[in-house]
Amino acid sequence: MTEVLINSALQLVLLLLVAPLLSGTIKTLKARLQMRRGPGILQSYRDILKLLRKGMVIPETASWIFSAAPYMVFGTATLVGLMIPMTTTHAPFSLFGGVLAVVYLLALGRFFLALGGLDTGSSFGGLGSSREMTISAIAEPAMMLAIFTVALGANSTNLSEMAKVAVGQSWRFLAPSQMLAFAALFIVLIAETGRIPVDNPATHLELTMIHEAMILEYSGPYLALIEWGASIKQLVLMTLLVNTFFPFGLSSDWTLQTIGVGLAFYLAKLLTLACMIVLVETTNAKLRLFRVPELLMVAFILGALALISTFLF
Amino acid sequence: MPFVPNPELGNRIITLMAALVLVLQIAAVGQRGIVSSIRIFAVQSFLLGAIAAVIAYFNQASHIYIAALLTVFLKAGLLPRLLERLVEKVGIRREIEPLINVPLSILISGGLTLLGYVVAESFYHPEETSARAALGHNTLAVAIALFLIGFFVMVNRRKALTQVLGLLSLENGLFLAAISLTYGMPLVVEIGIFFDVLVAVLVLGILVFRIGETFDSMDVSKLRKLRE
Amino acid sequence: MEVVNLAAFAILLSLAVVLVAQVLRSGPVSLWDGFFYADALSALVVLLSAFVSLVCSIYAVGYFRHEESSGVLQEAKEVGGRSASDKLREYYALMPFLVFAMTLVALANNLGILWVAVEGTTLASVFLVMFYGRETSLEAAWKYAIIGGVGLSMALFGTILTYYSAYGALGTDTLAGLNWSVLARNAAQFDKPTMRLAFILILLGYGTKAGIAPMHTWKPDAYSEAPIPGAAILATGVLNCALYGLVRFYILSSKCLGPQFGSQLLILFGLLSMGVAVPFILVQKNFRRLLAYSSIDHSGIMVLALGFGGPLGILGMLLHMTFHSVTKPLLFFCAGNVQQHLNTDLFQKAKGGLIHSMPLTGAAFLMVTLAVTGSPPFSFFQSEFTVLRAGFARDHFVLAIFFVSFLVLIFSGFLVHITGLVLGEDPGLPAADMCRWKRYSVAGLSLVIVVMGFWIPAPLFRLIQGAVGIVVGG
Amino acid sequence: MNMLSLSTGFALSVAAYAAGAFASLACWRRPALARRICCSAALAGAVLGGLTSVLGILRDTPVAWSVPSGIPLFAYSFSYDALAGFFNLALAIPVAAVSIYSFGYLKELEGKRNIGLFGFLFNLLLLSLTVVFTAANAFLFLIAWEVTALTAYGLVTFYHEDRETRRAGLLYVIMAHIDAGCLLLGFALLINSTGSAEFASFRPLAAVLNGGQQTAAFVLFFLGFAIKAGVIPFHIWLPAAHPVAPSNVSALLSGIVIKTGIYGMARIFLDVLGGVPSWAGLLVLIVGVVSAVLGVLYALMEHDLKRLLAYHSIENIGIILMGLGAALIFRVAGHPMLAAVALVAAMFHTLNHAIFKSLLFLGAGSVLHSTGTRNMEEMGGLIRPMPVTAFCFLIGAIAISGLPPLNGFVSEWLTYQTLLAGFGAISGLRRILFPLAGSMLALTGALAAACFVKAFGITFLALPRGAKSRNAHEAPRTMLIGMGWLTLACAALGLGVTWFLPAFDAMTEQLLGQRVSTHLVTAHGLVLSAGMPTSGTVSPLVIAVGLLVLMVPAALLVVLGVRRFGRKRGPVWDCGLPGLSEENEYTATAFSKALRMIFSVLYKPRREIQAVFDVSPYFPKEIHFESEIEPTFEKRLYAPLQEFIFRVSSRMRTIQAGSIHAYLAYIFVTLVLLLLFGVRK
Repeated sequence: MTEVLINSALQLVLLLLVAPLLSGTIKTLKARLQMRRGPGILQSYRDILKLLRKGMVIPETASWIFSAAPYMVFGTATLVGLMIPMTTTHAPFSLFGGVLAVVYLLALGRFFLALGGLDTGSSFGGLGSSREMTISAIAEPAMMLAIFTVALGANSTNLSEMAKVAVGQSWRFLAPSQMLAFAALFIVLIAETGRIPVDNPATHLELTMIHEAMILEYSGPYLALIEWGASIKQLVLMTLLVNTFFPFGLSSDWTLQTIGVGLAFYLAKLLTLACMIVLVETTNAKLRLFRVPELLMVAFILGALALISTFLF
Repeated sequence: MPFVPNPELGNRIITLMAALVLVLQIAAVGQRGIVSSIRIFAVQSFLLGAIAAVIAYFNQASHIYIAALLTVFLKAGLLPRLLERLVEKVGIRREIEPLINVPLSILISGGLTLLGYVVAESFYHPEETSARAALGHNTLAVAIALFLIGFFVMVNRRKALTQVLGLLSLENGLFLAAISLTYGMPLVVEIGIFFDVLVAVLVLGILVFRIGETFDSMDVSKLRKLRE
Repeated sequence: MEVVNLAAFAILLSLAVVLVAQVLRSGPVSLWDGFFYADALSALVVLLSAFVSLVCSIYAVGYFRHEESSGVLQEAKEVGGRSASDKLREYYALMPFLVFAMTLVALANNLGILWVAVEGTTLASVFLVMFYGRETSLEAAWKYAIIGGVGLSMALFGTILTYYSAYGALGTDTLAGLNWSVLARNAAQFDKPTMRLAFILILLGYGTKAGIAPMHTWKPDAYSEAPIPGAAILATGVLNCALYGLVRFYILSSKCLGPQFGSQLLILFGLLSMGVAVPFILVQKNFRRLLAYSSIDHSGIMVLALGFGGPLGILGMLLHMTFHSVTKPLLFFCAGNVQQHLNTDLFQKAKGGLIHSMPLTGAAFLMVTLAVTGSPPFSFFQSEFTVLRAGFARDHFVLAIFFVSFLVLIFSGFLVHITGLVLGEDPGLPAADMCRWKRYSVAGLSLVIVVMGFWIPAPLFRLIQGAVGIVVGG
Repeated sequence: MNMLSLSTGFALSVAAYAAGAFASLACWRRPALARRICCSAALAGAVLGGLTSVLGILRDTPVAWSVPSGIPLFAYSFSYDALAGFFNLALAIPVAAVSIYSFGYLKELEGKRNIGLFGFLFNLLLLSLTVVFTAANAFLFLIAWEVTALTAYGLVTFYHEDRETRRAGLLYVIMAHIDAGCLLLGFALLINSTGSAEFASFRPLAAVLNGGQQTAAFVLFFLGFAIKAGVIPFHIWLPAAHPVAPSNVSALLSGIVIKTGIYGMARIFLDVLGGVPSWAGLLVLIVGVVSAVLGVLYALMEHDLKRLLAYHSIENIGIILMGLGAALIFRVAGHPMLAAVALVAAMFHTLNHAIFKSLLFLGAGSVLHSTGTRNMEEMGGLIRPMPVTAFCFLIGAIAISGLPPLNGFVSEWLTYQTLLAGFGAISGLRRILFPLAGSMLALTGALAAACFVKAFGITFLALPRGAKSRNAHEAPRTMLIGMGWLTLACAALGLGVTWFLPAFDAMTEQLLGQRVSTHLVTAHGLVLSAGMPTSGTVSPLVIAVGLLVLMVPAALLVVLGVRRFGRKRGPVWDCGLPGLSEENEYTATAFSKALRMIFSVLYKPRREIQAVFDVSPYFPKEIHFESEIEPTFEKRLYAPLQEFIFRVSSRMRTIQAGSIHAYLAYIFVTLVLLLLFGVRK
């Protein structure tokens, strides 16, 4: 019991700290790749702190749903964070919810965020919610297929179990099924975290924005919670990707240096994945909204292929 | 020693008369005038009565005499009279063109006669060589033919009255079958049947009369209000 | 006259009950050295005819009083050339004769007399059909009389041939030669080809009377022209008589030729009738003709059941006959009330929403529609389910599917029409005047129908089973 | 003792319903009294039935008894086993809520409608449902089955003045009759091969029937039950009939009446037939997937609140069938354990759907009750005038979207686990179907979430979109109590699932010979596991607590921030237009636009826009926009069929053309033919 608490406390700290760092890093890398100086990797911390220290404006039209949304987003993201293994194979909460719980908890957060968007009564909010729900909906099957491929390999939907199995056979990621699944899940990651070519986190242009449109009316601490939650969600998804497919260095015991090693490996893996994302973002243009389904269909096909290839090879 | 009538001879006579009846029937098919077809029917019925009498005589089946008398009295006497009266009342004497023209109708009647023989064939038991069987074999064919042709007349003719005539001649077929096959039905039944036929004709007569005065035409093919 | 009728039929019903009791207690009863003969089958038919005639005469009182007050009878006068009261007298005189004939059909031992009695019902009912003396009723009467006449002469021919086929075996030409009680005993030695032909003619003949397709064509006309109570009796009592005759000869033929020969024909005609009824029920302008087609469908069901044969089939048929005689009159009564209320029998002239102006009739109409289309909990479901089982027992899987799909189609057609008539927004008609005769007959009969869905009197069931025994084994 | 109390309890609840039916009919002239009788009788019946069902669920051996019927053909024989008990529970919970709700809901009908008749039909419906779930005799089952359909028809067409209502009702009752016909044939087949109508006599049947008969039986029963359950493509009656009924009835129709189809499948396929060929199981699974996905896709396009909910019933039936199909497959494949888990998933989702769908319909009912419209485009902002209703509806929405930690999530989670396990358990290429079905389930869930964001957001949030919703008012207390009870049930079954699971043991024991609750629960009943070691675990309770705990620091941050830097209410950014008004609010149609375009292959949407321009071609004075999607099944499947039938009928009517000569000719030809037939040797 106690070590569960300690473990989760540690992981919680890790989550809350690494998440903004990661998004900051991505911003900076992107800037550098585009020959700009960029804001520096600590920018996200500064943003959150600044927002927390601002007064907030709540739309006259909004109801309590509007205020509930930030808490739900933040809460679900962090809770999910406790369910996936980051540096060790033992995720503190893995017993209380596997990958299905992860997906559905994120969906719960999204559900409330979309309601918050509608609650303002401005058409931007509705537009954002509509697009967000649509894209996540058609992203879902692909994600599930990809995850199932891994889960079936481990025959468990429990992330720690999956990690353990992965650690056990660490060259498995070379199997075509794993590769295909990874590709599928990567596309889904792009879509879920609202990055180019699906969404552009940096824009506030009505025609293109999705996530930003939803949270247009949020300000001050609420906005801080949402941004923070979003970055945690991004971290969680990326962790899911790196740790289920490339379980190197995941420590399976509690000695200090294994954890240290695990942490180092973990950050390194995140960095590489971040680099991939940056690469994709800079080399692609944003798709028109109705081209996105085609992209996700590709992801779905990849997932299906992955599934089939599990018992072809 | 008393004179024993020879059934063989009887059969010959009966068969001959039956054939005559059939001819009359076919003649009725070709007939246009209403009154004359009534007359034909009367003669036909009279012949049937005669057949009944002959059978009664040759087989000492005394109760058939009653049937014979009834036939002659009712079908050859009373009914034709009634019908002619009706014709007077309604005042329509000629049948208009039947649905199928006369030559073809006669051809069909021939076909029906053939069918009658085919059907009767199936009853013929060569092993049973009694006079009755042979007689049955011939007259049944005629009876069925009468029945079918009478039916055909009903299908074919447009006038209410001629349909009634068709019905009556059709029943003549039955009568022929009854007397020749089984030397008549049980008497009560006979009487009942006769009574019924009489009433039926009366009812139909009333109807014909009503139709006549309501539609001032006897053409039943014009009665087509009740339809889907 | 009303009183006389009511009293007479009440007495008849009680006598019928006595007869039933007698038969149940001590087997077949016969009178006048076997001129009259009553076994369970005939007792059942007598009971049903008596019941029907009583119910109808109760309703008739209300019906004709309304006709008289609304002057419909005076209209009839111009054609009929008689005054309204004469018309009434005509009806009340015809009705007992018709009922007498119906009773005689069931009680006569001699098949010839049976035929005579059936012919008698026809003659009486022809007058019923032309009761209103309109052009259409003359037309209907003519078609009825001619087609019925042809049919019956076929039946007579069949009877003669039966006599002939028995002649060889019995060799008697006394009265007993056509007595059922005699024939049934030695049907086995009858001359087979003759019997075959005889049965065909009987099937066509009594089939015409029962309105089996393709001899059904007179039915819609006759039923839609006759006064409602008369039509109700035609659709139930007279129908039963025709079927009764058919059953008697079916027994002979199945004893002589084996069940196979008769069955195949009966099944064919039964399904054909049901099938023929379907399109006319689906697309129908006139709710009284709708009723006629429903009775074609029901006679089809009964014939089909007879064809399936076996204890189940026969049980199904007789149950169906019983339920039909109880249920059908109500359908006619409701139709009659609606017609008298709206002075039309066309759907599109009736605006719908009758439930507002005539709640009792409307409700009863809906209920009896469900009942007559054989949906549970009403009693037809039991008989139809039994028939279905009989069909399965004979491995007629495909036929069973046809049977059920016809039932479903008919249900749909009926419900669409009747709900369209009864439900809907209030067209603003005045409340219908329902004198108590009409009310009681409708309400009472509805009650009987509901109860019958859940409870069949044990003696009645015993009677039916006795009848089944006669058809199957006896 | 137990069995005695059980049969008496059953008898009492039935008696309560019957009494309610006839009493309320009897005093139809006094509406207030009729209303009280109707509702309290239903409540009493539900409570008694619920208690009885608890007894029944816990019994390991079925209790069978038989009542002599007035019809010599058969006896009323009942058998109260765990399955019956479970469905009676699934009946009792919503009925209790609905009957409390109706106290308030029917009040406004007093004087306007015949409440006595309503009470009669309502209680009779409940009665027949109870009998359907406990009948152990084909006759009795069919009778109760049809009575259910007829009474439901009566309730659907309760507002029969409306044309649409009448048409919907007819469609419903005709489809119901078709399915009754299929069942009739199916039972006739079984009875024919055993000679008795008792379910008990069918038990050894799988051996008796030959292959063809088994196929026939399966097809007939599947058709019958699928039509009743509103499975695509037999669903067309459902979105037509459920919305037009009074809302408390819609709740029952969607909540429990369509579940009789599920009950039938469980009873016949698992219990009576004792298993069906594996292709049949696959068929059920696939049909389930199709219904789930198409159902939710059609729901997304609706902006009639009740029609939307009706389509979601189709979706959830699909989800249930996934579990049931898996159970059938596993049973044949010889994995009773897995089959039991799958069955638990299916049955648990059945119960959950019964609860949250009734809840949602009741919510829609009170919205309709206070705004007088079913059209979401005229609603909005209702959360302020009717907060309690809004909250209950929100809970229902979360539950039906399968979001944690509520009951919908749990049963969908179990379904996922079943499907995943199927991949390992079944051999051959067909096992690929299981994960694919899983992914389709994911799609369904996500789309459902989207749909309920729309349903709740457009209905309750933002500004009112019309006068009707501007002066809306909260529903009367009884209605709120009814909804609150179901809301509690949603939460309880979600959080406390591990304590509820033993309720399935007796059922799975009887149907599959397995008790699974112990395998499904680990960590001292805190955690739900998927039955197999290391297969996957989840704990709704911990999730709920964790969420709350994690929100605390967030809340602290916000509170501190607000305390120091203040918060104020301000206008919404309106792009500089003069104030935000309902015109520039987002609409339901707009919300589903994206999906409409993505799935246009399926919807074949049709839209037309007419703009009236005043001065400049850039600022239209007014715009008429209308958009509709093609009702594929009605248009491509049912309309042609109906059209064909009627064409044939009209053609056949010419045989009755009124010519007596034709009539005589028919007979003549028949005679000649038969004579020839008769003489052939």
